[in-house]
Amino acid sequence: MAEAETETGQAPETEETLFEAPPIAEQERMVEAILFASAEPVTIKELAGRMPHGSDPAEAMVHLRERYEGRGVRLVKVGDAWAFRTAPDLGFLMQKETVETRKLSRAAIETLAIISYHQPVTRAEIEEIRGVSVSRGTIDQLIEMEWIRFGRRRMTPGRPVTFVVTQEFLDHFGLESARDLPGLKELRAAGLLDNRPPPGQGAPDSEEDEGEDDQTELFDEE
Amino acid sequence: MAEAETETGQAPETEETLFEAPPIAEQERMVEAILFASAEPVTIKELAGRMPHGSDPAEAMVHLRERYEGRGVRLVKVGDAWAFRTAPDLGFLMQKETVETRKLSRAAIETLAIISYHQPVTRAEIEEIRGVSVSRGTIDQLIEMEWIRFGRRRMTPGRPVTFVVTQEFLDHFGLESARDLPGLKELRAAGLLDNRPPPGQGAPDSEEDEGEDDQTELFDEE
Amino acid sequence: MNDAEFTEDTVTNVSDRLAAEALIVDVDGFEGPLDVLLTMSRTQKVDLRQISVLALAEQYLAFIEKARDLRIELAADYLVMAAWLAFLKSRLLLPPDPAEEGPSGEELAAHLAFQLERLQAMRDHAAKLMARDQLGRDFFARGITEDVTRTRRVTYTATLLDLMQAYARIRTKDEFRPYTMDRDAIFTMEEALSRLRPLIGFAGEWTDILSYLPEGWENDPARRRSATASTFAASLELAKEGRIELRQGDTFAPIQIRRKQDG
Repeated sequence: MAEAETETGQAPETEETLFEAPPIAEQERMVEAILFASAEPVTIKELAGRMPHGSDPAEAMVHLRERYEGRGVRLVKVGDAWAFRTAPDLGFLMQKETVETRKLSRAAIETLAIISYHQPVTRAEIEEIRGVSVSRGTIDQLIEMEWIRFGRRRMTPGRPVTFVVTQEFLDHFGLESARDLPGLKELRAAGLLDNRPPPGQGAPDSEEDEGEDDQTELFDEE
Repeated sequence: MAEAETETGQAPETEETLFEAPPIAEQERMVEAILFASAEPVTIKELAGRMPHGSDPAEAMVHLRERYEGRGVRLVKVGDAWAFRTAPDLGFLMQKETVETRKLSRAAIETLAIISYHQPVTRAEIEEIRGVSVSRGTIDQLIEMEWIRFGRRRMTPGRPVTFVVTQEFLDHFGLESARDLPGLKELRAAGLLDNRPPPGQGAPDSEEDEGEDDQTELFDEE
Repeated sequence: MNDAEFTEDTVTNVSDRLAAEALIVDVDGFEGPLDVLLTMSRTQKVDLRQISVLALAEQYLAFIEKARDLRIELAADYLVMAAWLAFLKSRLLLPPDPAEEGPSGEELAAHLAFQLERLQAMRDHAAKLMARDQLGRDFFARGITEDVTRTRRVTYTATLLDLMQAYARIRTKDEFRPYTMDRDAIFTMEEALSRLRPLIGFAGEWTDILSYLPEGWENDPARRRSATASTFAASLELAKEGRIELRQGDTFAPIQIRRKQDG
């Protein structure tokens, strides 16, 4: 730094007092660097101890604080010490969100399918159709995804809640209404049903119609 | 955010996108906050990944760098990343922060210099230049310090591994890239970075060319 | 000096020399032969490109002699270098033999000078590198870092196809069986044969083969078609065996079979 060179050659004992304090702008730089590099907040006293003799870190701090006003980092007082901190409004930059998209589990997609084709449908009905019990987590997940919601209670003993699909569900799957979901006939035509009619159950055509009737019936029930 | 107010009535075509990138001053604050928060250099790509969609961290960086010119901390480029570092002229204030680094042996320093100037360089080449074999410990130490790493294998018989310097090396020595090594141009001009085989061994011309190509490639790559 | 022998040694010992790292002795802080040569070349106080390799060789050989007198154990590469330098010296002193193959003494000397110059350059630049401002010594990184908290959000998705397939799966679950060719409307020839064989004994009169169709296969068109075909094929088989006779009165007329009269 500049201060040493100008004074060299003076008497050693007077040297200290003859050292002029660095200009305040320079002191500001010093405070800035020390605060930046310190692992902990730094007190004015510590700053004074580290800066050249005669420095006024408190005054430098005032200037520095002004300089950082409105910046991405701010000079904040922590107890009686000072530190740089990220501006609070930028805290969101300090977290990085990674979004991972996973396929719905088979249980969830089946439950969702049943709800969409049979809505409004009670949990007991879902279980009956699936043939296995439906875990609370599966229902919760679908509710959380906002793909299903509670419908009206069924007017049967126990008044069970029903589930229906939401507008978000329709939006996601590009449907105008749940009735637009393809029936079994279309599913088969699209090759999605690779089953055959059970032996002795007549012509395939009639069975398919039956399936559609089933569905219509369910919807009418509402 | 402030962008809405300042931009209203301005250019209608930019208003079309619902989520406009924040104004550049705001982006500058964001870059400042992110870089301040990190001890490690941060790449433009990482910045872009953390900033709002449509941000241009490279441009914000230009402004930010200007802002910190002559300050107690500086914005420095390290490889393809950026970091805040205290101004080197204030190092004398930082005794408290100084970390005692393991003193490198002369062999390690020479090996490091050879790797940085000749990279990518094989162990046999290092030994050829130093005139003594390089002990495993020397290489290991430099790798452990994360100053060197393995580069691509050389496409010569035996496919020997090469060594190159790392971003940490650049960061440690305040280099923007390996091209900024002191005196690199002069060394190359003087032919002192040539891999000249001893006379009577192989075809010197072709081998020399190969060696040079290799190096040029690497430096261009960065 | 035996020139030829030294040439051989030089070539074959390069790799040996490189492998002999553990044997390097520290003589007056010298790490190795090139190192020693470099130090000696400096005493000539001339540009490395103009050093007298001859003088250098003499100095080095004198150094080795002295070390031997002092009973300092020298690493192999010191001695290899000494031998090589002695060879080089002889090459430089004697007039070149035009019949001799290989590089000239001047070429070898030039290469040695290049090596020394390169090593010196690396030393100088190593010093320059280390003299640079260093992180953690002259300039510093952020002391209080804020780690980026990484949150991982998992979203689930499904396609309409997934939905429909799931529904189809449930609706057809009871009917599900591993995929096989649909054969329920197929009456195989083996089945027809085993049906016909026991019956044929009673077929004394010409009988329409359609009367042999199994029960329940007469009405459904697909089943009827299959049963007719297999029964016909089975009757051909039996005719071949000589068990029955076969006749058809006209095109598309009923096909009739009867037991072979003399069978």
